[in-house]
Amino acid sequence: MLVRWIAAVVGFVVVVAVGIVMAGGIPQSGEADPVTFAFQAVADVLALVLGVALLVGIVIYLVLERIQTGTNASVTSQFTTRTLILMPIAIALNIILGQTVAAALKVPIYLDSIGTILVGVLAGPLAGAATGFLANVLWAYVIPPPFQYPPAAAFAIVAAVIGLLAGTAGGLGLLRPRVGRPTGQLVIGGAITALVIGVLAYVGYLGYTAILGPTNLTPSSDNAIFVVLGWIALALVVVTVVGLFALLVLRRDLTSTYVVVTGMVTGIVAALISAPIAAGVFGGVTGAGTDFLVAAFRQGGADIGAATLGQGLISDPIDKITTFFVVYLVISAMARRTTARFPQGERLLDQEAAVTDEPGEWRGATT
Amino acid sequence: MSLELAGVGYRYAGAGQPSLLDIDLELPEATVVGLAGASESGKTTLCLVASGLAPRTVGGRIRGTIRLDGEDVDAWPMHRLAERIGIGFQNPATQLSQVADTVFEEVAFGPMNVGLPRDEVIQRTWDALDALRIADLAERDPRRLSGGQQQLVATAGLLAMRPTHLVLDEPTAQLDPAGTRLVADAIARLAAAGASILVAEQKTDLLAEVASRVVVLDAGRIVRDGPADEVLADPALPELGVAPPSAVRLRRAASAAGIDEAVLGTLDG
Amino acid sequence: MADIAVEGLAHVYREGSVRALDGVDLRIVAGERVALIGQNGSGKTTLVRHFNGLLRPTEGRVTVDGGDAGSLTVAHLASRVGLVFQDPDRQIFSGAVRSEVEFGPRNLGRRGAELAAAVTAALDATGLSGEERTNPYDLGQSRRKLLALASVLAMRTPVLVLDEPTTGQDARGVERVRAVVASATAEGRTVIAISHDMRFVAETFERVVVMRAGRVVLDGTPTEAFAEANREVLRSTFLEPPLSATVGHRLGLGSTPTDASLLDGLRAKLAGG
Amino acid sequence: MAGSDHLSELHVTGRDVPAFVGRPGPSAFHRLNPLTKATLATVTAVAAVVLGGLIGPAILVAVAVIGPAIAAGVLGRLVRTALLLSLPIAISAFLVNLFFLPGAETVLLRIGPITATAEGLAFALEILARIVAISGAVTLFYLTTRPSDLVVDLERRGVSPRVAFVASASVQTVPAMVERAGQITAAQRARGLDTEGSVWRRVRGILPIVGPVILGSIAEVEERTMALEARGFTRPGRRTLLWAPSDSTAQGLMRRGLLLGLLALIVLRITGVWP
Repeated sequence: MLVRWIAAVVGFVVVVAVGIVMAGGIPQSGEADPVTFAFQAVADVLALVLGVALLVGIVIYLVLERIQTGTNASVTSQFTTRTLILMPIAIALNIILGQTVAAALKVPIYLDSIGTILVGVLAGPLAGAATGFLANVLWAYVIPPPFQYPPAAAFAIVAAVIGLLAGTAGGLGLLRPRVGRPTGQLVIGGAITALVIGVLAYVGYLGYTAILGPTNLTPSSDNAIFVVLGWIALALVVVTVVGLFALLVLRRDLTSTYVVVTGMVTGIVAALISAPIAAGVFGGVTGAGTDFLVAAFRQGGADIGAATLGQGLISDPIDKITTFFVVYLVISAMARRTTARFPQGERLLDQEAAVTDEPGEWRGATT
Repeated sequence: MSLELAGVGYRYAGAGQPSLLDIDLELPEATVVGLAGASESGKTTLCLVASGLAPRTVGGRIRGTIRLDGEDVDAWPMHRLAERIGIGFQNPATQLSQVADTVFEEVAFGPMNVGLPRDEVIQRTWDALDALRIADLAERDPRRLSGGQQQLVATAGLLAMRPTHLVLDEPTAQLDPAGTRLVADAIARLAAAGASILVAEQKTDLLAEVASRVVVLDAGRIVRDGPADEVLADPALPELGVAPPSAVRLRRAASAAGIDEAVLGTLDG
Repeated sequence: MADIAVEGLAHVYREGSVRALDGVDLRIVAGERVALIGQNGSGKTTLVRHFNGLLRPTEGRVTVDGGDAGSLTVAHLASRVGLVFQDPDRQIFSGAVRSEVEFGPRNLGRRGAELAAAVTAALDATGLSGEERTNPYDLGQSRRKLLALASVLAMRTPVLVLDEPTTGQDARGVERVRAVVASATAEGRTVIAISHDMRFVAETFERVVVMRAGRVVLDGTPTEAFAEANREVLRSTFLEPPLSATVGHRLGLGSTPTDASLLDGLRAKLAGG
Repeated sequence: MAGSDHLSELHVTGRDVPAFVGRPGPSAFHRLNPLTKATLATVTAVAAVVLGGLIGPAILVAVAVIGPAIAAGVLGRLVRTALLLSLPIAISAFLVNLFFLPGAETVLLRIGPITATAEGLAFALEILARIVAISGAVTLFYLTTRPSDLVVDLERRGVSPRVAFVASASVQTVPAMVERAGQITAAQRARGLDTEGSVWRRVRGILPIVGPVILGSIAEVEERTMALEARGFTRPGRRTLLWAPSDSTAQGLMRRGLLLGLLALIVLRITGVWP
């Protein structure tokens, strides 16, 4: 047990060290690298490296466990048959929604992690990570057109980390319904929700002003496409925000605050990890609606790294809050018995009085 | 060669009430036992318990004993039971493995899972396809078959495990008359060849045709158990949410109308 | 008020594939109760999807109330023709039974008391009145199917089309569906049902249309359709008349598709003989 | 188990796996081991990114994509598919870089407030070269490899049967889910949902269509789980495989060579030695 932990930590540290050394050598596509954004680029790469290192650490732990004990007890509890049946559904959802929303609608969010987050929340962090990773690999290699999308494989690592975070959130019971709470708690929850959304709005505002200058706050004015996309994005955000507050007020459900916070954290992490990939591999474009945000930033004079990070920090938290909100709705619409049978299902249901067991004769599955 | 349930009760996880109580049921070799009852009377639950899926796969709590050839199976894992008891469901599409490109591979899926030698897998797959007379479908894509054909493929997938017992939960519910015919003929043939089959059905005409014994469930308890013709002629069936077979209904209507039912003659087929 | 006329209708799903419908002529008068029977793949579902514009004719013409269904929008036709699909899980999305049933009538612009009355009536008719706030996925499959029926019933369309309404229903469920059909007819609505359940067909409908390979091969009252003369036609599409029809023929009573008609025939014969 | 044999009436001995199971591909390139083709595609894609510029990716495309595609007889389909896949990204690349590259001064064209620059054009072309190389490499793999070949091969090499199951099932689920979405759209339109017309109407239509796609699929999970476990899915250990794609020592060496080459390229690039 201890050996596994030590090896995992060593693996993590080694990957981080190698990553930081390599970071100095990552090509910036021959472009001038303004000093202003240099520290951001380092921070970007650091997040990516930490993400990779985390996954490497997990893999080392699991491999050692397998060698030592012959099984992966810590994994198998998450990968029940039910999880394995849900995973293809989740992967197909990621691919279909991701392709439709990002490529066809050209909306500057992704919606390609609903399945990942759903599996993570229901089945656990490793199941979530595996779903995200597999989804992106399959998306690039074996899913036939029109759903094939080669760039997806490069972002497999991001998807895995998203699944990991979602699984942790589910395991901590963050998405358990908290209906009918007293007004005092709801006011606090509402305040936190409003604060998070306010901060996001402020970050977005800062991002635009820092890059475009305060007088240029409306980059849309000189390009009609920005106006339309801006409005659609805004509509989605408004729908989510209204939905969350509706939950809070109508169902007195405090969980909407948890959804917002979890979504924002996941979004920021995803943005930090994915920005250097998008910048380094594809020069900041992925053929999706988010490209227009990148263009807007670049028009304001940002370099690739800064533009993709700026785009990510705007798109990702919004995208992940929306996604967690959708997943929360899906789980509350699922049959209770279906939810309860997933590995983390019990942590997603409001606790009811446990059924009193008649003594002795009733027994569960013995195997 | 028999599957025996003695004093079996079962309760789903989180449910306040048991869904099955005091079930005593024996499934001997070369017989078809029909299972009738209203929706939510416990037919599906009994199928799950008899096949071992409850509580192993669906959770919940059980009591009483289940014996296979005299051996208590309580400690058997699902994959071990799966080699002895096959269970089929009403929706043909959800029984497909989703990983097979051809009917042959679909039917071979179970034997492959339990790690049988390759030659054995192939032999059993051909045998199962032949037993249901669908060897000519072997190359087809299982997703592109009709519902009736898919149901036969699913059943062949069960047979390829060479189970001693088959449990079929409303196998014809979603099929058209042609598909129902295919499945009914297959059930009759398998029983004639020695299989022990428990079949839950709303269609009592079909039970009258294939079953030698019929069990009726109501609110989780067995309320009738006996030879098919006796149970299916029971005047209380409609109150139990079971439509009597056409022939029984017709005779009863005739005698109620004061007409000697003998006038109707034989009503088989 | 809601006549449906089908003239020379043909439908091909993809260029070069088989003709799912191959020259169908049919006229359904307002208030009729019509059963469509035939094997899977005979074109029944394809036909009814033309009634509300989900499919457009490849050849021929479909008119609803004299309006060309080929050119009216589905949204417009939805207010005339309500279609209940076979699989309820392909339409349920609401968190509660009542809001699921409200979806259709809301789309048609119903609000307030009118909406509430329609929804309540539909829930009563399908036996779901105690379950208004239940999550639909917590209902069993057979009751989800009744929910799908209720959700279209509440739209109060002059025409009601049911695709396999009795599948998976027990004896009581079939009785409910039969009662729904009867009360819809009593309100003057047209009911068209696709079914494989010959007894349900013979006892519930006044007209039976048999399809095979994209064509109508039989059209008449149950007495006509299940007559001995048509046994071979039915068999060619893997259908069998109800037992009462077979017995009636054997006893020389002519066509007796239902138990009641068989007994009537017997009584008449015994009285006469 | 005497009774069990009654279940099958016929015992024809000596029958093998039918020829249609795991039927080999039409060309020698098709018949390469799937892992070899996957390695080639991945190495080509990564190398194009690491190399950068225009010439590197161009050579890669010629050698590792166009050449094999001609050998496999899929050049026409490859060009069509790869273009289709890279088109949206290419358009974005041009829009973003051609017009919005900061610091670029050589103006080529001025449309209203937007200016196209020569530096932007060069950079856009560079990105385009990478995207074409990546799409081409992946498309070549996709066109010459059945998903089941790759999955079976990976399982033979020791990948867990469960991972193999998820991969195969995902490939089948995507088209099945699209079909389901079509049926659901029909059902909701029959209930008066208007999916045509204004943007707002389309947005309103998302929930009644996407909702049942997700919830209906999840409602089937229970039945699928039971059906799978009833067929021995939970047995630990390896499954029996009916067939596996062929492999050879030469191909194993080739895969190792490709990976070593890529590694060397990355080291050279990072240390700044070459190019």
